[in-house]
Amino acid sequence: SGSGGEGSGSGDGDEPFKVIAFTSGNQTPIGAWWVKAVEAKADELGWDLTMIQGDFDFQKMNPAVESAIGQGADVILDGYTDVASIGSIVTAAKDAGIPIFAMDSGTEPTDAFAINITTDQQGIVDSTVGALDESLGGLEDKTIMVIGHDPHPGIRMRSGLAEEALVEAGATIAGGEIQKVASPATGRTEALAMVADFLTANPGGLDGVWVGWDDAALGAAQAITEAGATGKVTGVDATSEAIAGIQAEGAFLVTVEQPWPSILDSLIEHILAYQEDGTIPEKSFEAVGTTLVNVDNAADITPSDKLG
Amino acid sequence: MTVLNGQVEPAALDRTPALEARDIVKRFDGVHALENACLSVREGEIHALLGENGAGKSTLIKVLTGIYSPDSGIMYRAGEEVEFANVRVANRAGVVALYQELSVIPSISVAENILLGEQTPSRGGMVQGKKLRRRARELLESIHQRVPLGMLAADLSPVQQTMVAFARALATDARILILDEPTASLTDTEIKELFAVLRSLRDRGVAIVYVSHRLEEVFELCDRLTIMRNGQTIVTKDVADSHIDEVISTMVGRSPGELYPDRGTATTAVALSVKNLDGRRVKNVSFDVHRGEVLGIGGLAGSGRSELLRILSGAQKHAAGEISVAGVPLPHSPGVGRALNAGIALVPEERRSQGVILGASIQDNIAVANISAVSTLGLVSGARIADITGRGMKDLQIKARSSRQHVSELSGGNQQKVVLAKMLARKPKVLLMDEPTRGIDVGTKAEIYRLIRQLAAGGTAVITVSSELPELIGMSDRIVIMHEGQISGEVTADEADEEVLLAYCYGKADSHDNFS
Amino acid sequence: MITSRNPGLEDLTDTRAIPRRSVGQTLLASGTVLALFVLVLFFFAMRPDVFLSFTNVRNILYQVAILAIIAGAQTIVMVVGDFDLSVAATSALAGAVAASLMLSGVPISIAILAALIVGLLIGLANGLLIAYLNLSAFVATLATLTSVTGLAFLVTEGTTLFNLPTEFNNLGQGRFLQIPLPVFIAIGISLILWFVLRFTTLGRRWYATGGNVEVSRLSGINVQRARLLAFTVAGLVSAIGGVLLAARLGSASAVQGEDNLLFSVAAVFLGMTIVRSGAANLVGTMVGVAIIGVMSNGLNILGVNAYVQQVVTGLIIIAAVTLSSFKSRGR
Amino acid sequence: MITSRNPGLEDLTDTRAIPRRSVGQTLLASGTVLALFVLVLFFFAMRPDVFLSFTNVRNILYQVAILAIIAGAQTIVMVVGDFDLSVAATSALAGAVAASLMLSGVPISIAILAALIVGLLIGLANGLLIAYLNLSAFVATLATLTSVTGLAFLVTEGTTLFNLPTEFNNLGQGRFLQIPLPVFIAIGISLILWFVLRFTTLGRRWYATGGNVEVSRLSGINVQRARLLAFTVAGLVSAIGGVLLAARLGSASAVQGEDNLLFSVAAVFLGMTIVRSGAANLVGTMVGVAIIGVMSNGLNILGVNAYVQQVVTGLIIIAAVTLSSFKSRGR
Ligand SMILES: Nc1ncnc2c1ncn2[C@@H]1O[C@H](COP(=O)(O)OP(=O)(O)OP(=O)(O)O)[C@@H](O)[C@H]1O
Ligand SMILES: Nc1ncnc2c1ncn2[C@@H]1O[C@H](COP(=O)(O)OP(=O)(O)OP(=O)(O)O)[C@@H](O)[C@H]1O
Ligand SMILES: [Mg+2]
Ligand SMILES: [Mg+2]
Repeated sequence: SGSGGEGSGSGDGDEPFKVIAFTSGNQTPIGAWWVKAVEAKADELGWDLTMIQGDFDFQKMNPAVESAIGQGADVILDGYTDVASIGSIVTAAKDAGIPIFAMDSGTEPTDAFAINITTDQQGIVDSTVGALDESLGGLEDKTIMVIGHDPHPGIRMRSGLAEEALVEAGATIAGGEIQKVASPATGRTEALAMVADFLTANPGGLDGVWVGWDDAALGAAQAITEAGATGKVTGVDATSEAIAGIQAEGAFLVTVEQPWPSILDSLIEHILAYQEDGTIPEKSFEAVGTTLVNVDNAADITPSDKLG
Repeated sequence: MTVLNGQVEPAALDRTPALEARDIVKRFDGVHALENACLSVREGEIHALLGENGAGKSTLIKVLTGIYSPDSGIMYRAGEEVEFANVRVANRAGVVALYQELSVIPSISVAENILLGEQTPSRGGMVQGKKLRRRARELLESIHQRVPLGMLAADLSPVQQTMVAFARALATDARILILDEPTASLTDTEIKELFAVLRSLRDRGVAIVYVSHRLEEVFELCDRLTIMRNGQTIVTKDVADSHIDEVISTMVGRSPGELYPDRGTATTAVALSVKNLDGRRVKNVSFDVHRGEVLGIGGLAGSGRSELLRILSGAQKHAAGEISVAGVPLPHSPGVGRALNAGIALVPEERRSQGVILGASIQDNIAVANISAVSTLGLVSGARIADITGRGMKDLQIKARSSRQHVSELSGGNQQKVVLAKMLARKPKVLLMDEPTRGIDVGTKAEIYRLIRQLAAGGTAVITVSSELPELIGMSDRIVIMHEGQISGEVTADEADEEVLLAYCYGKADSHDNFS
Repeated sequence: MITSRNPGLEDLTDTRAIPRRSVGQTLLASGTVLALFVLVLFFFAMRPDVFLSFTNVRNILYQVAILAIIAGAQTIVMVVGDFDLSVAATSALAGAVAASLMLSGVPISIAILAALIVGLLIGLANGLLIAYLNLSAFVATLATLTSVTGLAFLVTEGTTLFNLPTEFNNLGQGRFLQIPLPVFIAIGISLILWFVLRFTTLGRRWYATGGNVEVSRLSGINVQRARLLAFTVAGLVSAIGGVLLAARLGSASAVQGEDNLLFSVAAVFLGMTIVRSGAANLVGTMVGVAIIGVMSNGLNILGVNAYVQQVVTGLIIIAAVTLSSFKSRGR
Repeated sequence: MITSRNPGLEDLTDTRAIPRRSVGQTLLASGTVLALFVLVLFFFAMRPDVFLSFTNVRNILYQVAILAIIAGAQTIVMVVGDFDLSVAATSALAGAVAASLMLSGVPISIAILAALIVGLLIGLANGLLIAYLNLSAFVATLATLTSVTGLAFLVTEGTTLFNLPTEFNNLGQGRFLQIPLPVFIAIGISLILWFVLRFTTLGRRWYATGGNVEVSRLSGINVQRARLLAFTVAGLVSAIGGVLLAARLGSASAVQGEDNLLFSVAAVFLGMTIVRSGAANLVGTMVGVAIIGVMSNGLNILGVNAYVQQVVTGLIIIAAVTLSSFKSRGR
């Protein structure tokens, strides 16, 4: 397949397998790891890889990917880029008949991708809320703050699920709704101020903070520590800083490890199957399980920013 | 008179000059601003530097004080060859200038304005506030000024700003003090005080270079004079040996005609009628101007003349009163656009901040006031701009490389002509001119007077505000004087003399009858 | 007529005879244009097979099309001597409004119209604050930027809106003669703005106001209206850019195209160096946009590390501007 | 001959007798200060139990301490009539440098020193570009902002550096008399800057330069050096802010404290409205910082939705500035 690249490969017949890979988040540690890991795999498998890094600038990234599509490819690999932001890429790929294999690129099944493997958001929520429940001795009548960040679909989804789960368990949501961090760049300071201000307005009124990602969770934990309060904080991502926080046994209670390397491995399996005989995965959406990181297993977890 | 082309008269060399510049050449982008300019000033003299607009006086001063580095030429300070890399070096060598049309820093206080930079009294990097105020007060007192030291310079009147800038020049221990048209915006009291100070400085051995277009002043004040023309020094000689006509003809390179043209005959048709006008500084002003008439308005600084013109031109709102042009009343506070359309045009007082866009070309400046005239259906015609610009430049003899030259590069007089040109292109019925000859050389002054007459002869009513009484008398058909916002007197030009006008200026409205 | 002549004056009987520098000459004389050429040559030399290929040039054009529109809006405001920090936020809000209306079933054309009206109103608000209430443009548009971003978050509920109608997406993703539509739209808008700035009385008024507000007012120009109009047009044009960006990406989020703010200002500033007067101008802005586009595409093609790219981008901007300031100082 | 008196001026026989407005009067006369009072009163009325409590006031102070430092840096640059868009980026880089050196075993004091030197050098680079190469402050600092952010990414390798020595973290998180150390440091730096601006010759030169470059130059002020110094000091002070932010968070990332850029500019602009001359001034800046701090804390306490907060923030800034522009127009 592939619409025939210009001038690629001088040998007759067996041109190398052409892969376009793109990620919007190369300035995050996970994004950086992904780029390196994909490049290594491509080397190993002898792919002709075009790697496009978007730096969250879709205005720049999408045309670059589309023009690569225009030059022909066999497979497209999407890492961590929400399907919502790449409508034009999806269209271009469909038109060219090239399948997109994706990881963590949206929280719901979509026919945009041949497959999208992501983590099980409900599982993340179940384990973190469960840890809170356990640590606080039940959630009934407890006040829990939920901190989310809407622009990130994963965080948005699990924040919503967490809110539901907490309400169901009888907890009160602090502030009556999910607290929203506006910018990822200032997530930690925003969360710090939010929790600090809430604690002043409601002294002793916070039993826990459920946060959608570790960076902001670290700010929330710091606010609780500084206020001398007792609440517990949960995060998601398993960054080394969060793991260290958990090991310190302070306000930071648990975080969640998402198995990116194994997800990438199984994605590659799917691609190889496709390369072999054009097999398209049966299910276009797969949500894999995650590991809760608590003080017991913290030492054994590879932090997500140390994958590379 | 010894005319030595580009050479200083030998008499000047008998003592070592305090400052001497020889064969200075300075070009800007093809413009020869200075072409072998020479100047030699001695200790203890007041030396006039004369020349028409654009002759190169200001440029020479900027070379003398290290602002421009000359393309070639040599300078000597007390016989030693010097090169001034910047103003500070020149200042330290005792050469200090008060530059043309650059005076104060509006956002800082009067005292700070007077003692700027290296003059600020300080110890260990710390400003000595008391000493600063004391020094500033002393300096102001030495020129008989009472300006509150803590006031922001922005709140000062133009006169006060000039005096503050002068005080700053005095703050440095200048051995050579250069003044570039210091009196352009001063009135007579300040001028007298200034002269007294300059004389006492001279008596203390300071060499003073004095640039002015008011030749009477030069003859009153100066010991020697140097005349420049087209960037060259034409002559240096003693004032005592000079005659004013001869100086003028040397400046302009031909013999002077009459400064003031003959008066015309005004019609009886009323062009502009003002009834009971009230504003911030203007109280109950009424008068008529006829077609073909030149009305002069005199008064002390701050008497409200500028505000009157600004109200008439629509630039400023007023409280009450009626303005009508050729019998047709204007709406209340019409705004400049409508006033212009009704035929009232203003040539404002502050050329650089109100008259011209310095960073734009001559033709763009002229187009600004004539946008509708050069456009059809919202589209501007380049040809029509070129056309009215060409006509304006020719009629007013604007000296420039081309109509695309930036106005910032023109001499003051030529900038003023650009303002005139842009307003005349509107063919106004009533032309308001606020101090139209400020900072303008005699030759150009005569041109402007003639132009005013010519406009009047064509039926335009012209109103000019001037602080110079001889000018008021010389060019007006009728003169009204304002005092504290009111008209304190009115005379026809024939019966005007300076004494009567002065009395009115001080509000002594004892004598006459015919107030409108 | 006045009979006296100024001695030593060249006879300027015909001012039109002055040699006019052609546009080409002007461009070549500028250091900024030189910088652009150097960049193009450099990247061409590095990757002769790719950089000037049809696909890549088209790519560059596609990548800068929306920036060009936003920079056009910024140019107008900077012509009247102000800034607009809210251009990118306005464009994001406009895209969000259009997307959210379409998703709730409003016809495409009405949704677009509504988005443009939103942009126009934001521009109008800026203009009123700045021209009539005399706020500094910096504070006023900084405040609008904040509020408008908040509104965009509210409209999108913080998410990325997608699944927009195909006809809408085609506006941003379709092609004509192999060239993406946004490129044509950007060229069209730039031409219109260029024409307005250069040949209309409105453009004259804007330039005059930017040159000196007081002089313009005393020359009979309604400077308040001129500034109001400039901001309003900028708001409208930004909204066009935003709608197009939404169509181009097939989605709309509250922070979409954020970096267009700084890049648009940088482009206008780069462009100001190409004219003598130092005023903002559309041709210059487009040169600035081209520099930014070539730089980012070229560095990508060379596979330069993203962080290093950022460092280099800053250095190239400095080099370009320094180059032209040397040139003009030579006078 | 016309003789005249000073126009329209009350006869001020003794110049010292001019009623000088006291600092208090000046502050009260300003719409911006009024806006701050209104905000405080409003939030106090809404939550009388909480808003003015010791803990909350301390909270506010803690939250604005670092912004106050960055805004101080911005004030200096704006006193000389320029802008510095790179303050926040410089602070992030300084924090990153300090953190990365400490993590690689360099002693705390040396790491801090190195970070401050980095800030100083960035400021110096800005100053050289702007004062000596005559680049516009906007482009130059925009370019530096870009490059410096890239460098910060390189230093942090895109991650968040943490596990900094406890003594270092104490600098940002420790307390003295119940008050967090950064509050004291911010007050100390503000006092120093206020003192420098007000009482030293350097401060006078900065104000003169900002008031009118040309007049200052002609009056023998070395305006190039004055501007160079202003940017250098701003770089250094920003670096202090950045090091403190790293200590306060116990970590350092490349984009840390990004929002301090816009907030610092807003604070200085708000502060400019409190003085007659309209010049940037430190007391005013601190009022601006206080407005921003009170606003964000108060809205948090009221539990206002984050997006609505953003909308309201913009509106409050506009209201504050409009209020003071009305006031000053009354004259
Ligand atoms: N920066 C500049 N760039 C280009 N031309 C200049 C510049 N400064 C002065 N000139 C030109 O140099 C010539 C001399 O100007 P200068 O200002 O020295 O005249 P001046 O004798 O002081 O006139 P005025 O009496 O009107 O002040 C003029 O033709 C002027 O246009
Ligand atoms: N004491 C003052 N303080 C501040 N500004 C002043 C003062 N006096 C005059 N001005 C300003 O100078 C301008 C001229 O004022 P006005 O119309 O009262 O004076 P005038 O008679 O034209 O005198 P002149 O222009 O010679 O000072 C006005 O725009 C006014 O704002
Ligand atoms: Mg001159
Ligand atoms: Mg006047």
